[in-house]
Order: sequence, then C-alpha cells, then structure tokens
Amino acid sequence: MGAPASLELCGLELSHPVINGSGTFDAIAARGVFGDALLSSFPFSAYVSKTITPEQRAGNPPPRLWETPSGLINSIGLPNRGLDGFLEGDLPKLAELPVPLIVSVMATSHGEFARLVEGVSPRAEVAALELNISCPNVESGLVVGESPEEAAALLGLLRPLTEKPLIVKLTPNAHPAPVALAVEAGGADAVSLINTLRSTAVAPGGAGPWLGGERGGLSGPAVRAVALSQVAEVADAVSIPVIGMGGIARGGHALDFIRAGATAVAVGTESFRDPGAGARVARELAAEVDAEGLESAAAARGTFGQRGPDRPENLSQNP
Amino acid sequence: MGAPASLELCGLELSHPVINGSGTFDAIAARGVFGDALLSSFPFSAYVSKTITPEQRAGNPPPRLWETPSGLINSIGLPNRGLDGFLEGDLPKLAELPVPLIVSVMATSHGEFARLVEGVSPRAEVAALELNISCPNVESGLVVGESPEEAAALLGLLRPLTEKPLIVKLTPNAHPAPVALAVEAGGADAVSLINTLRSTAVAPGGAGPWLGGERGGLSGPAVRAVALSQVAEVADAVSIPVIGMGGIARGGHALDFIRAGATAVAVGTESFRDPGAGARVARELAAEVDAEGLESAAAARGTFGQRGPDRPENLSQNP
Amino acid sequence: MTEAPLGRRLCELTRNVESGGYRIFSVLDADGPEPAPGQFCMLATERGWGGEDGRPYLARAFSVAGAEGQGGGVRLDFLVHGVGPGTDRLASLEQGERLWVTGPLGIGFSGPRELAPDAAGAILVGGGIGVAPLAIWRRALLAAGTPTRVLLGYRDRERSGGLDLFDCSEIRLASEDGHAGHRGYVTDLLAVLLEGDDASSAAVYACGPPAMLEAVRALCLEREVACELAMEAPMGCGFGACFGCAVPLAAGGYMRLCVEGPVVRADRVETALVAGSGH
Amino acid sequence: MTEAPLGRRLCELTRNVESGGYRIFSVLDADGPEPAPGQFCMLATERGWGGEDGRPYLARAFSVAGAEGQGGGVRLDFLVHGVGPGTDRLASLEQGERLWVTGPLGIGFSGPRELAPDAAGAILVGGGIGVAPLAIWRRALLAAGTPTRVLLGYRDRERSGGLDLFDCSEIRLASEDGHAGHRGYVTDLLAVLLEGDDASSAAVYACGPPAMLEAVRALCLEREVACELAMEAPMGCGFGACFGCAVPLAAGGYMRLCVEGPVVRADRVETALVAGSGH
Ligand SMILES: Cc1cc2nc3c(=O)[nH]c(=O)nc-3n(C[C@H](O)[C@H](O)[C@H](O)COP(=O)(O)OP(=O)(O)OC[C@H]3O[C@@H](n4cnc5c(N)ncnc54)[C@H](O)[C@@H]3O)c2cc1C
Ligand SMILES: Cc1cc2nc3c(=O)[nH]c(=O)nc-3n(C[C@H](O)[C@H](O)[C@H](O)COP(=O)(O)OP(=O)(O)OC[C@H]3O[C@@H](n4cnc5c(N)ncnc54)[C@H](O)[C@@H]3O)c2cc1C
Ligand SMILES: Cc1cc2nc3c(=O)[nH]c(=O)nc-3n(C[C@H](O)[C@H](O)[C@H](O)COP(=O)(O)O)c2cc1C
Ligand SMILES: Cc1cc2nc3c(=O)[nH]c(=O)nc-3n(C[C@H](O)[C@H](O)[C@H](O)COP(=O)(O)O)c2cc1C
Ligand code: FES
Ligand code: FES
Repeated sequence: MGAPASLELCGLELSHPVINGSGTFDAIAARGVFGDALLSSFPFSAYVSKTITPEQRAGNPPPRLWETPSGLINSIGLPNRGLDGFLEGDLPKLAELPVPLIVSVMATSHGEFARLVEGVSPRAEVAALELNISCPNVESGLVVGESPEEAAALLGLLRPLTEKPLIVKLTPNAHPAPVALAVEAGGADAVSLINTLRSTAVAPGGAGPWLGGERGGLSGPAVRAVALSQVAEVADAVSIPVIGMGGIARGGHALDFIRAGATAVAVGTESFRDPGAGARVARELAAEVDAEGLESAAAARGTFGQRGPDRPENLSQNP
Repeated sequence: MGAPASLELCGLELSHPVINGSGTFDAIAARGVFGDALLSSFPFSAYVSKTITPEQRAGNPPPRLWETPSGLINSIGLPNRGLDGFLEGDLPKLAELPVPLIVSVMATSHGEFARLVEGVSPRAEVAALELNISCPNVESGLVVGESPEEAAALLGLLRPLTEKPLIVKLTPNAHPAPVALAVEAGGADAVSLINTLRSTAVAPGGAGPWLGGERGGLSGPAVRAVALSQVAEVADAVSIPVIGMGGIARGGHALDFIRAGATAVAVGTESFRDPGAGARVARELAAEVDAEGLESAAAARGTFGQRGPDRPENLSQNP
Repeated sequence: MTEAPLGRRLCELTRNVESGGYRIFSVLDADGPEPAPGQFCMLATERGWGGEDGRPYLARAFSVAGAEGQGGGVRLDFLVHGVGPGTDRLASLEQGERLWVTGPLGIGFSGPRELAPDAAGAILVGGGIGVAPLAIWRRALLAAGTPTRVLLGYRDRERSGGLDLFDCSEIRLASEDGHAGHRGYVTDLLAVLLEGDDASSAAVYACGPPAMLEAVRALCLEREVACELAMEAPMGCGFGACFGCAVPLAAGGYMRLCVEGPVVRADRVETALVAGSGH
Repeated sequence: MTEAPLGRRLCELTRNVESGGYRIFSVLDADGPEPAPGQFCMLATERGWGGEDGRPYLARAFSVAGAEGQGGGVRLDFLVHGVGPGTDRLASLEQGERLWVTGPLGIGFSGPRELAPDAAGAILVGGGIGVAPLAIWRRALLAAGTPTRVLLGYRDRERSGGLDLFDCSEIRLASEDGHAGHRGYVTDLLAVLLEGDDASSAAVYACGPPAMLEAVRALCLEREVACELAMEAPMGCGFGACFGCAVPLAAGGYMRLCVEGPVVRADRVETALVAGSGH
C-alpha cells in the first residue's frame, strides 16, 4: 500500500480522495452515536455539510424515503436550521472535525445566495463553499443548475464576495457540461456531480405519490452508470477539478470515477449502509491503485477519455 | 379476471395495454426461435419495430452490453437494413403478426425523416409510426428530442405527410414535458417515454470505455423511478395518450405507470429475461386491476396526480 | 445510551428459531458493546441481500430483544416477522451465515422515576412484533426490582410470537381473534389497569403497530400517565445521516426518530401514526 | 434446430456435482424439447439472482452439455465455472432449488459431411469450460457411427473439469501446467493431427476461450480443413432481441451470435477474439 493517497483539491489538502456527499452524513449526529471514534477515524478527507438555506426549514412531511432496485429515492426537503442557526449551533461543532470543512449553501434568489456566502465565507472554520444550484431562481423561474446563463449570472454575483474556493454542485437532470463550462468561466474552483435524479414512486395501493414531497431524488448504485457518463463529459469539458459521485460503494467504483476524470470522489448513500464507508472506499481505492501498479489514484485520472480515434459514428442519445 | 383489458390507443385497437419497447424484441428472429407459438400467443398487443434509419447500419462494434446494478447499458448503434431493406425484407414478415404494427423511424435531417415517413406510412401493413427523436439534427446540431423548437419544427414537417397516427418517443436526458407539449401542438397523436438514460462504464482494468460505442443507454429496473416521474410529468402536461415504459417487469409496475397517467405501457429489457414477459405483465396487470376492485386499468389512470392541495413547499430538484 | 462502534461489522448467526409465526434469531457480536434496552441495530445479511428486484438494498432496523455478554462477545437477540424482502431474508437465515450489524443505535427507555417522580412500577404494552424491545426492557426492570406488568396483544395465532423472550409467567394476553387471553385489543387491558391505582404509580412503555401506539398515547395523555413509546419510521441509515425517519412533533416540526428515539415520550410527538411506517 | 417454448420456465435442479474445479449440474425440464448439440439455454436462478451489487440481473448463457429424455421430461446437463456473480450463483445451486430456463436456443453443430463432402470423421477440440457442448456433440456423433477424436486442453488442475461428461476413454489431453497429458496447448495436438490424413477426412469442431478458438480457426483455414466454432459473446437475451451479441463477419458487418450461432463456420467470422467475451 505504498501509493501516496494525499492530494490537493482547489487549495484544500486532503489525506485521500474520498469525501462525503452533502446531506448524506451528519457529523454532529454521528458523533453522538459513535462517540469520539468519529474524530479519531473520520471516514472522509473533507466534510461537506448538509445544504443550508437562509431561513430554517422543517423539511418535507414523511414518508421521505423509498427504496428502489439498487437505489433510494429521498424526498427530505432540506431540513436545516437556517444561516443563523448554522453559524451559532452547528459551525462550532463542525470545527472540531479533523478535516477541512466545506459548507453547502442554497437559496432561491441572488440576494439570498449572496447573504449565505457573505455569512459563511468569513468564518475561519470554513475551508470552502459548495453552491447547491439544483434550485429555482424565483426571479427567473428557471432552475439555476439547468441553465448556463443562470449559473453564469450567479457566479458573477458570488465570485467577488469571497476568496474561498467555490465548488458548484451540478444537477444531473439536464446536460451538465454547458453549465460546468459556464461556472468555470465565472470563476468556480471546482464542480461536483451528480446530485440525485428526479424520480418518484406510487404509494402501495395506489393512493397517489408515496413521498410526502411527491417527487424525490434517486441515488445509489442504480445511478452509477449515469453519473459516470456525466462526470466524464464534464471532466472532458472543463479544466477545474471535478468531484465525482453517484452510487460509489467500493474502491473500484471510485477508481472508475477517477479514470473518468474526477480528482476526488464523494460517497453518499453507501454511508447509510455502512457508516464507515468513506474510509473503506478510500482503503479499497488505495489497494486497487496498488494492484494496478499505478503511482497514485491521480495517475489514472482521465484515462477513460484517451481511447484513440476509432470512435464509431454515434447517433447521439441512441445507444 | 372479469376486467375488460382492451383499449383504444390513438385509433389502434389493443387487446391489452402492454406493447413492446422499440428495439427490445425482434419478432422476426423470435419467430425463428419460438416458431408459430409466437403468432398464436404473441406477448404484446401491438408490435413496435426496431428503429429504422434511411440507410442500412451495421451498428456499433462490440462490446455492446454492460450489466449494471438492476439495469443494463446498451450501445447497439441502431443496426438495421435501412428503409428499402425494411420495406422489402422485414415488412412482409411483420405483417403476419396478429397485432397492429408500429414502425419506429429515425433520421438526422428533415429531408431524411420525411423520406422515412413517406416510405413507410402508405403501406397498409403499418398501423402507426413512432418517431424516435433521440437524435441530432445535423442541420442545427441540436438533439431534436431535447429541444421543443426542434421537435415542433419536425412535427410541422412530418404531420402533413401522413394520416396515420404519429407517436413521438421522447428522450429522458432533458425534461420531457416541454417537448411533449411541443409535439402535441404539432399534431402528434401520442408520446412514448422513456428512452434509455445516457450512461457509460469503464472497462475492467481501466482501458477506456467498455462499450464499443463508448456511451450507451441505461434501461431496466434501475431507471423505473426516473421513468415514472417523467411519465407523470408528461401525462400532467399533455392531453394526448402517453405510452409509459422504463423498467417495467411486473404487472404492478405497469399499474403504477397507468396511475401516473399512461394509457398503455411498454416492456423492454424485461423481455430479455423472459421472452414471454409482455403477456405475463398483461396478465399480472389484469389480476392487480381485479384485486383492487377497479373496472379496468383505465380506471386507475392519472390517480397519481390527484393527491390534493397539501403539497409541501418544494425546492425543485432538491428532494 | 451505549455508543456504537464506527462502521458496520460482520457477525455470525448462532440461532434462528420459530416463535408463533415470527422468528427469533441471535447473532454473536464479537466487538460490540451491550445495548441499552430500547436501542436497535441496522441489519443486513452478508449474502443474498438484494434479490431479483434489487431489494433489499439498505439495511433494516430491528429492536434488540435480548442481549447477553458471553464467551467471545455479546449475544444479540432479535425478533422478526416477514413482511417484505428484508424481513423475509432475515427470517430465512441459517446458522453460520453472517450479518452486517450497525449499532446499538438510538435512545432507549427511561426508568419509571425518570418519567414521573411517583412512578414506582412499569406497565409494558406490546403489540405483535412490537413485543421485542419490551422483552429486554422487562429483564432490566426485573433486575432493578421494579414491579412490572406485561400486557401483550396479538392479531391472530399466526402472528403471536415472541412470548419465549419473556421468561416469566405473569403476562396478560389479548388477541383479536380470541385465540389466547382477552378477545380484543391489548389497549382494553391497559384501560382497565389505568382505571385503578396504577394510573398514578406506574409508567407505561408501549411498542407495537402505529394504531396501537396511538391508542396508548391517547389513553395515557388523557389520564396523565407517564408514557414512553418505542416507535417506528422508515429508516435509511439509523444514525442521523439521512433525515429519512422524520416524526412530527407536538410542538411543530420533525425529529429524527433514529437519534432522538426510537423511544420517545408520548406527549412529545404529534401522533404515533407516522406516514410510511407499520404494515 | 429445435424450437424453444415461448417464455422462460421454472425447472428443478436435480444434481450438482464437482468436476475438476467446475460444477456439473442438471435440471429437469418438464416441458422442453430435447436440444440439438451445440444449442444453449439462458439460465437464472429463481432465488438469489441479484445480490448486494444488484447483479446478476440478466440471465446467463450456457451450452447444453448433455440431454436425455426421462420420466417427467428432459434432463439437461450443464457445466459451469464460477467467474462472476451469475456463474458463482449457479455453481452454488442446491438440489431442489429452481432455475428459470429459456431455450434451447441458437444453431448447433452440422454433421461433418454437411461441412465438407469428404469429411467422414470429426475432431473435437475443447478448451476449459468449452468442453461442454462437445460432450453432447460427441454422443450424437457416436450414435451416428461417426469416427470421432476428442482433444481437450486445460490450463491447470484447478480448471480441468467436465471429463466426466465424455463417457469414453479415447480422449487426448493437453494442459498448460502439464498436470495431465501433453504439456502445452490443445492446439499443439490438433496441429499434429492435421499434419496427417485427418486434414482432408475430418471436420473440426472447437469450443473454448477466444484465443484458443482463434488459433484453431487459423490452423484450419490455413490447411483448408472444414471447421465449426462454438463461440461466445456477451448475451443479453439469447433469442435475437437485443442485438448485443454482435460478432464481426469476415464479409464485413456483424451477425447476432445467439440466432446465427453460437456454432459458426470458422471462415464466416472475422475473428474469434470477440471484444467482451471470454475471461
Ligand atoms: C426502530 C425500529 C425497530 C424495529 N424493530 C423491529 C423488530 O424488532 N422486528 C421486526 O420484525 N421489525 C422491526 N422493525 C420494522 C422493520 O424494520 C421493517 O418491517 C422492515 O424494515 C421491513 O423491511 P422489508 O424489506 O421486509 O419490507 P419493505 O418492503 O421495506 O416494507 C415494509 C413497508 O414499507 C413500505 N414499502 C413497500 N415497498 C417499499 C419500498 N420500495 N421502499 C420503501 N418502503 C416500501 C410499505 O409500507 C411496507 O409495508 C423495526 C423498525 C424500526 C424503525
Ligand atoms: C453460447 C454461450 C455458451 C456458454 N456456455 C457456458 C458453459 O457451458 N459454461 C460456462 O461456465 N460458461 C458458459 N458461457 C459463458 C457464461 O455465459 C459467462 O461466463 C457468464 O455469462 C458470466 O456471468 P457471470 O455473472 O458469472 O460473470 P460476469 O460478471 O458477467 O463476467 C464475465 C465477463 O464479463 C465481463 N464483465 C465484468 N463485469 C461486467 C458487467 N458489469 N457487465 C457485463 N460484463 C461484465 C468481464 O469481461 C468478465 O470477465 C457461455 C456463453 C455463451 C455466450
Ligand atoms: C438522503 C439524501 C439527502 C441529500 N441531501 C443533499 C443536500 O442537502 N445537498 C446536496 O447537494 N446533495 C444532497 N444529496 C445528494 C448527495 O450529496 C449525492 O449527490 C447523491 O446522493 C449521489 O451520490 P450517492 O449515490 O453516493 O448517494 C442527498 C442525497 C441523499 C440520498
Ligand atoms: C438493447 C436495447 C435496444 C434498444 N433499441 C431501441 C431502438 O432501436 N429505438 C428506440 O426507440 N428505443 C430503443 N430502446 C429503448 C427501449 O425501447 C425502451 O425505451 C427502454 O429500454 C426503456 O424501457 P425498459 O427499461 O423496459 O427496457 C432500446 C433498449 C434496449 C435495452
Ligand atoms: S434513519 Fe437516517 S436519519 Fe434517521
Ligand atoms: S443475445 Fe440478444 S440478440 Fe443475441
């Protein structure tokens, strides 16, 4: 296991390439459950907070989960304490984590987004911000993450407000590469993807949607092949680092995402099945890297795209 | 099993609501394998041909398949004999099937699309046409099925060319409802969805993409929750019938799609696991309809959308 | 509460026996601590998780029904009733097979005096598969010398297991089909008890189907009897990560049942009828 | 070729025995017809298909290695080597478990004289798990009185099963590790045979890993010996529905191996090294 696993991700020093997906690991709750072992063996090399919004939110009515073949639909509805509650209540506790802290923020207007960035970024405990743009801009009615123009406008506004790295989390429900290019041009330091795929389930017996929030987002192994394709497309398009995620459950999957062009990867739903999944995936990844005789995971980066010129004539969406 | 299962789908009389997904059942090959039993117990209530293109295509180099958790990526590349080969070689054999024939067509320019419709639609054996618009328009560079404007323009061209029903097969890689509205306005008689989700896989060992075609399309149970959501959205938006598909493997799944607003459903990948899947799903569907005390599957149609006014405040893509 | 080791661990199945339509199975947890009564574990089998329909995918929550330190670790007992792919698979486990165990998780029961200063005794009210956490709780109460009554209710003979977990004879039974004890609901028995002195001198602990819990909750709130409910909600993770297990609070908003429960004071929740739970 | 019943059918496993690192298992097919030698079936277990990783999802292709009409239907024999989730699951089958069977599928072997007017005898060349279809073909040749030589090659002792399927003593063996017979490739044995008279008086039938098939193909084409290969390609359906099993043709383009094969004339294909097949 000689491969050095540490890396630099837009200025953050990470001890290995595996972080968590926003909203899939609550470090504060986990510390209550697992005690100080959480600090001494923290599973991720950076910690991404659950997305916070300007005001506090209770989240969606239950049921909030539905299990699908090899996947999970969640309709959580972003419960959080709001900006002030986060800064006062959560941030001091998250500052105790032994890894860099990335705070995920989301709002539905430019003004509110700016308020979040101005509130969060001056805090020394915060290493970087992730902009969750899978949200409508109430002013335009468009989903920011589905529109390169919207995304560019948002970056134009937020970039001057902070010198900390800005990571933009892309939505998978529209082609992500044009949006990735737009936020790169707007000064984003990295992009992360995929967020969950829009999906739903019928209540057993047929009485309408199962989920209290009616629609939800699909994650887990079921989406891995879609995520891999989107990560490869985005990594081909941009020069900034890509954080790849979507159904990663083992080290081999992480290596696949790195091959497709990711600099780091995130583990989401797999943590639900195994609270130590982040560390396990990092270990398995290091072992795979060794077994393949690579110098480091980074040496595999992007090899997916280098196949040579014999591409078949491709009718686009038609496989 | 008293429930009458027959229905009318844009002018076609179907003995039950289950048809096949284009490209997932080759009735000519199957007749060779299963003999005349195929004619006497044809699994589907209508037969959709594999998509044909103006000229013959060999398809993508192998490998063409990759199994994913609860799903399948295919990168087949639309092998077909081309319009003339189809009309001469395939159509006479397909005319022997005991169910209405729907011919799926695809082209990359308006002229070629028109040639296909003008070639296929006058044939008496053809009950309806399905337009596979998951393809680029080489003139504009846009994927027709991802752009309401492109889709509307195509319908404007093709609608006057035939009186036969035109079914438009939507792509799931962009929000399908705006495209569905555009083709409805352009005179489409029905829409079908979902086609496969853009996806890929890394070759074991990491030597680039596994698939000869590099990218492929994901189908099977893994995509069912995404398909259900898209079918519900489209059925909410349009008044023409919707043919729902994506991961249907059992009668209960078919009923879920009907609840979400589909008039008929299609079985694709499940036929690979069970050549008789179409008939089985139809049987199971009838049994479910009976068990729920419904008069017919149609009585369940759209009940998914009628949940009442207590919708939670929804932050769009964020579940 | 007892803290859980970080990460899931592979434990061997040492026993799986029939019990009135349910299965009681035990695993040997070599590394884990002894759970507190009312805590639960997330369980998944090592093999055969998943299946023709790609489910079960996530682990499933199970109350610890018994625990005993023994050579080589702690024996954990669980009671399971097959209602879906996960419970079916667990019910079919064979000795020597292995399970992924995460836990112990959640907040367990409080002693009667912690709930009400005058509560010297305990009344346990169990329904169906919900008898599981009451079994381990009863032993702890017994060990502490707390006077305890046990009321258990079952729907019918086919779903009437877990009695074996209560190694005592003083159980009052109710059954909806009348196959054992009082014909009717277990809450009928509770109502009678609460007519007497017990109302002020005992705390009630209930676990069972949502409708039963809601009836117990109403009875106890009405009579101002201290009461804890061991509740259920669909759980994705069991340790506060997914926010899936939301239960509406009387004060508005939601709590995560996995970290603030599964045992909760009856007056804290808006209802025990949590959407998505129960079967 | 034998037509298949429309739809998959549930058949019971009647036997599963070890054979030199492989497993030989038999199912009783109550409804199916007797397959022609070289045909295959798509198999999936009734339970435990799928798994922690959601695979196997599709059925898997297996050559029929033996078939015999008997009380209650036809006994079908298969030879399996665990190389992934599907073959592992099938290898673990226990008697009484049930399998989904679709088939018999594909085009089997042609008689020597159909391949070349002068070919009076047959040379069967098998490699590893590829000996399976040659076993049933050998019996048919024997029954027809066709002189037949059998050459089988194995990598090592751990992967050297299926000999039990050839109830005859006249097999020449090769093994890469030299544990049995000639140390080297089975194609060495074939090359020697083809030096003699056999080249013009026999047809060659080969099944095995892609590299072996390609070597056999080259040998036979060079010497103008009639030859059929039982090939492999990744198969999604087995009956022509998915177009997944494309094999490049010498004349350009592709064929679907499941309906135009799996047995094909060696000169018809561009190569036996089909991307995605073999292990
Ligand atoms: C704290 C706690 C303790 C528990 N203790 C025990 C115990 O000791 N013993 C015991 O037997 N059970 C116990 N349970 C309940 C047990 O966890 C569930 O019965 C189990 O999770 C069901 O899993 P399944 O796969 O068998 O069924 P599922 O298919 O998951 O079905 C269970 C219910 O979920 C819904 N459902 C149906 N399909 C889906 C789907 N696709 N996705 C999500 N939900 C669906 C339905 O309402 C169904 O009735 C406990 C639960 C909790 C929260
Ligand atoms: C006509 C025919 C007859 C056959 N007869 C026999 C027989 O008699 N006995 C026998 O043992 N085998 C036989 N095979 C081969 C057998 O079908 C395959 O070995 C089997 O399908 C492998 O399934 P698996 O799940 O065990 O392995 P898989 O995981 O499917 O792996 C097999 C190979 O597929 C590739 N692979 C890896 N991951 C994936 C993935 N996610 N999706 C797709 N491919 C992947 C790799 O190249 C791997 O080596 C036959 C095949 C054909 C086509
Ligand atoms: C229960 C749940 C809650 C989530 N909450 C958030 C969130 O608050 N913000 C966000 O950007 N992504 C959120 N996600 C998306 C994940 O971070 C991740 O992008 C996605 O789940 C795909 O990765 P996975 O398949 O490994 O889970 C959530 C996912 C799940 C399953
Ligand atoms: C192997 C394969 C080939 C396909 N070929 C076509 C095609 O030629 N034309 C088309 O419109 N859809 C094609 N599809 C998409 C299916 O018709 C269907 O839309 C999709 O597979 C989702 O349904 P399913 O999950 O039931 O398979 C193909 C799908 C598969 C798996
Ligand atoms: S079960 Fe995941 S937060 Fe409670
Ligand atoms: S395996 Fe599907 S066409 Fe051959």
